[in-house]
Amino acid sequence: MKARVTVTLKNGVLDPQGKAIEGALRSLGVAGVESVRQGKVFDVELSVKDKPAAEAALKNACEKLLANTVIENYRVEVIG
Amino acid sequence: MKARVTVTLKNGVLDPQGKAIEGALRSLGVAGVESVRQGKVFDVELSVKDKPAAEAALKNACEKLLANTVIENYRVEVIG
Amino acid sequence: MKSAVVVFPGSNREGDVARAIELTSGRKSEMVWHADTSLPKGTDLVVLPGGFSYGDYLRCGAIAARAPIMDAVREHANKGGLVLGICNGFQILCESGLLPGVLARNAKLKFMCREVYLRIERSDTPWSRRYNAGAVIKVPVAHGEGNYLADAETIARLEGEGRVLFRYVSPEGKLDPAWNYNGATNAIAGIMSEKLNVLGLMPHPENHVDPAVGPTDGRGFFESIKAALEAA
Amino acid sequence: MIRNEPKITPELVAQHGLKPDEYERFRNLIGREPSFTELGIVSAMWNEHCSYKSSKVHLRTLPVSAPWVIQGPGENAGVIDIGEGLACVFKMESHNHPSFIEPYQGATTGVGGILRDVFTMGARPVACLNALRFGDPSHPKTRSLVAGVVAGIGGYGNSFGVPTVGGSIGFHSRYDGNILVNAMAVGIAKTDSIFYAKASGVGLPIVYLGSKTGRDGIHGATMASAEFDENSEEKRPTVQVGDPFSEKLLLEACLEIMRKGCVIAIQDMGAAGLTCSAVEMGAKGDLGVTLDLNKVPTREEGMSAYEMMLSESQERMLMVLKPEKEKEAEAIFRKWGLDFAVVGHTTDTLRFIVQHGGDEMANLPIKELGDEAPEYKRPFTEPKKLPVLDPASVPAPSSIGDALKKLIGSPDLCSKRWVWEQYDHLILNNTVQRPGGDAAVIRIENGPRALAMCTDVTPRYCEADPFEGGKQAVAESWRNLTAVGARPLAVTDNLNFGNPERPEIMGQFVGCVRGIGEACRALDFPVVSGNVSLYNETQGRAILPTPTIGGVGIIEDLGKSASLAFKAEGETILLIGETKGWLGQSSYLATVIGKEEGAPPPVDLALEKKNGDLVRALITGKLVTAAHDLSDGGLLVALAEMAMASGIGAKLDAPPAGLPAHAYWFGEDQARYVLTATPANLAAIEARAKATGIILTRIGATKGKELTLPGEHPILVQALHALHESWLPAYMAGPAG
Ligand SMILES: Nc1ncnc2c1ncn2[C@@H]1O[C@H](COP(=O)(O)OP(=O)(O)O)[C@@H](O)[C@H]1O
Ligand SMILES: [Mg+2]
Repeated sequence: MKARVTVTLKNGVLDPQGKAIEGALRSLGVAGVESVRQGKVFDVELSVKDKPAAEAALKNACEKLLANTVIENYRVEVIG
Repeated sequence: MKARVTVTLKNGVLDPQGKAIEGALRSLGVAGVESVRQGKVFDVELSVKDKPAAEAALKNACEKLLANTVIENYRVEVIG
Repeated sequence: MKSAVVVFPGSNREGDVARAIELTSGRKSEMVWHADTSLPKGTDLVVLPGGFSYGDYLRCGAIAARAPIMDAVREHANKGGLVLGICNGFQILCESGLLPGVLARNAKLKFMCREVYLRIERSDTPWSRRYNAGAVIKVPVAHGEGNYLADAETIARLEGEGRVLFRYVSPEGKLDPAWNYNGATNAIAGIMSEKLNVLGLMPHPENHVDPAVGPTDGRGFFESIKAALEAA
Repeated sequence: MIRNEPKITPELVAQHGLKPDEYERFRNLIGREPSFTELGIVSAMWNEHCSYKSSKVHLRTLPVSAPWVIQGPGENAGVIDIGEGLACVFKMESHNHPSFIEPYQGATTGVGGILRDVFTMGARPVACLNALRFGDPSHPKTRSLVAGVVAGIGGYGNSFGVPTVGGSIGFHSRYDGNILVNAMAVGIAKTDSIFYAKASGVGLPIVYLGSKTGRDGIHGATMASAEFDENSEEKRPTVQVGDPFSEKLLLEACLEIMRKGCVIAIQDMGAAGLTCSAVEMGAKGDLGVTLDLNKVPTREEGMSAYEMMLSESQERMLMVLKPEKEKEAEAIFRKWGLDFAVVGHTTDTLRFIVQHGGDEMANLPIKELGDEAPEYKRPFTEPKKLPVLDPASVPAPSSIGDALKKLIGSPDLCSKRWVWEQYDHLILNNTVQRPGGDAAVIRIENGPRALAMCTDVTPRYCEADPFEGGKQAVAESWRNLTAVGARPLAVTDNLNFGNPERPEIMGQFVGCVRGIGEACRALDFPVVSGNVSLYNETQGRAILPTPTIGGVGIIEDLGKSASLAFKAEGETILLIGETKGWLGQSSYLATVIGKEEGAPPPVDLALEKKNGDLVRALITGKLVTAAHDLSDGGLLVALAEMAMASGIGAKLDAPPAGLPAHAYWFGEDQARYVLTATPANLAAIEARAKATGIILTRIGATKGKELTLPGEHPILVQALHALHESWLPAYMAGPAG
């Protein structure tokens, strides 16, 4: 099965990289950008056969490693 | 408007990060993970009012900065 | 003084710190492999050295923080043993929960190797007894992600409990954004655990200990640790 | 039976960069039509990058030996004896084309490749350097190329854990479409455990180690040998991604199995990966090689033999192991988390056989693949000599001070701190002289001995007079090493030129190589390794001829070395060498007047040797307090650099009568150094100079916080410093492009 995990910064956590990208976009003349926050995606291939098992494995992966839950949220999406 | 830009590695491009994460998940005993490829997301707030304008601005941002089109693909999704 | 330096795949300053310890204490350190599950018997000091453990892929220090040896390190810390994390080691300590907060990308987003000035906030710790409180030392940094961040509550607690040991300052010892190169909250360069026995810092005192190579402001740091262990 | 699909057509041959006569040569050699895989193999082996077909005849003229040379050109890196049972292993290599297409990854893989060359020979890398050339700062691409390349060099070296301690960086519109990224690595090994590519023993397993093979950089080597055209930015997927983490593991694993005595032969997979490495191992050992590609660890599905043979995936090695040690070696590699697979064996047939999926995909004579590669004596034209400029004919500046400010704040002469602060230059705790001086100095083990190293070339000189320019690049490198008190030992070179099929370009190449050869012979400074990068041109516009020289020298006692900073006030400033005020092709002419004209300064090699030997003797005799060689910008720029490094100023005497002031202060006459000395040592120094017939002049004294020149407003050192430091950060803060 294929799945996508998205990890984003919690609200209120500073994101210097996002800020810098914002500034860079502005100086490149890309109009209309108010704010940018950067996160990560993980495209995962799983050997498990059903959706609940995949979701459970990925939740486990997020809690154990993929996200730093002090500052990050995660979302798991099994694509099929 | 809010939008999400997802930047992922092109097929076949080596992903050292994904490879290391794969190995770590395996040694943490997270079962069933076959492969991991890492990408980025950018959550963007835009001051433009309509969807086509937002899409155009973000495509421009990707080509100029957010994605390294030599090795990465990008996808723009305007959420509303 | 018996020190153990933990080597993760991708660590690269383990030799520098072991050399600094030997130069200042006369004692060799033992190198401990990340896949081991126990520390050498009688270890007083555990060092998590600088480098790019696991390539710093995912998040700096994240994968190393979950390595098999880390349970033993945690146990050592819980018993009050000294644990020192330098640079990547600091990142690993934060990722493992032994210290609060995170080390984000430098404000200017670039890797930076240069000398910085650090103010030593207190001298009554195992890490700083050979310095006077308020003293300013010059040591190098070499990192891309050393911008210390934590929520307001955590920062207030760290400050309130006197757990900030090092701050980036001007050569005169003044707080000044121009000298806080990585943009760290409150110019924090190093923090300690509640019992002061776990220290994480971004700069590399181990690279300023040898008069044959350069300045020696970092010697006092290692001499402090030695003195603390001898006194214990 | 060889599988023969697709059919070889003239178009396919051309796409592989083979000329029709080269293809004929190959067909005759094997006596039949080649298979597709074989065509791929020969295109990789016979392209310019791997075969040196245009340069070989000229490279043979370079001096490559000296009593201290253990291994000259021809192996992964050069090896010199540095005494006490240790050897220095070093080489420089270009990654120009990939870095233009993808600056970050191009630069990382360049650094990764050169590090691999060094540790393949059994050395632990101790330092990296780099020589970079970019287009005009105003060119829309320049800023992002600089940002990407510098971040990439740092990104790899910092993570790998080797200090990047020196180099050079310059800008010129002639690099607008072809930047140069030359990376140099220096390592230390024991003289009795150096490893080579040459296999020995029949029937021994050939082992593949490191990362898995993907479709990276297929035809990378061919790309490195092809002129750019407008579409070249679309050849994108051929760039490789570097993985410094894996390389660090590969380093530790390789050194460990070498220590344990497991290795018979070792070769890294660089350009044209498995093909070049396997052929070289066999050919050097007079052995055949059979590979079974089914055993090759791959990270992508369905890779063909052709793709596997041409893949340039990084962080891979090929080895012949002692059979009885194979298990031990495998365990070490597994411990480091690396792939380990027996992919073939040596034979006594002298054939290079590639099997895949039960089919034979290639069966070629192994020695001929290298030995019978085409070799060209390409026609060349002698460059026209340019007139010698009369210093008096070169306009004077509004003021000497303003000209100095313009020079030290210019792209070429400004401080490169913005660059080297992104490199970890302190790791390993042996960096005695950091970036910013004449040569970097790296302590050997626990001292007191040290290695000095630098990279140099003045492309403007090479363009104006390739022969003198080639000499000058070597002389400047020798001088930089001398200025820190080192005894220069040997060089590596990286010869970057345009299209050798054009006689004028070939003329530049031939001239520079002759100049380098002559200088290396005269200075006893042999070439032990190097790299040639040709076809650096876009739409018929070539780069400036840029033969980068990487020099290495030895300091026997760090207590007897020198740095360029003024040490104290009240010391006498001495100038060694003769000042005629040579302004042709000078930085003054280019930067202040805006012209690149005239003949470049000639290099008198006998004088270089004499003057340098005296400087070194004065340094090791502890008679001088600071030393700096003179190069771009001449005397006043050198003095300003010494002042800025220390914050101490100087009061300088008037120029000698008969010489225009700007020619005195900014002339680029060669074989010169500035020294400082305490008054107590002056007599001894002057006596030594006199005894050897060397021109030595007292030109002023260190004093205060300003540079004071007769008839000029005093120039605050702090103000100079601010200007010197500001250009690059300000430029890089400009809009991304
Ligand atoms: N790309 C670079 N990487 C590292 N160091 C550099 C780089 N460019 C310049 N430097 C350092 O800046 C200093 C001045 O460079 P350069 O003008 O080329 O010196 P020199 O004239 O003595 O050859 C040297 O110490 C050099 O090592
Ligand atoms: Mg110099």
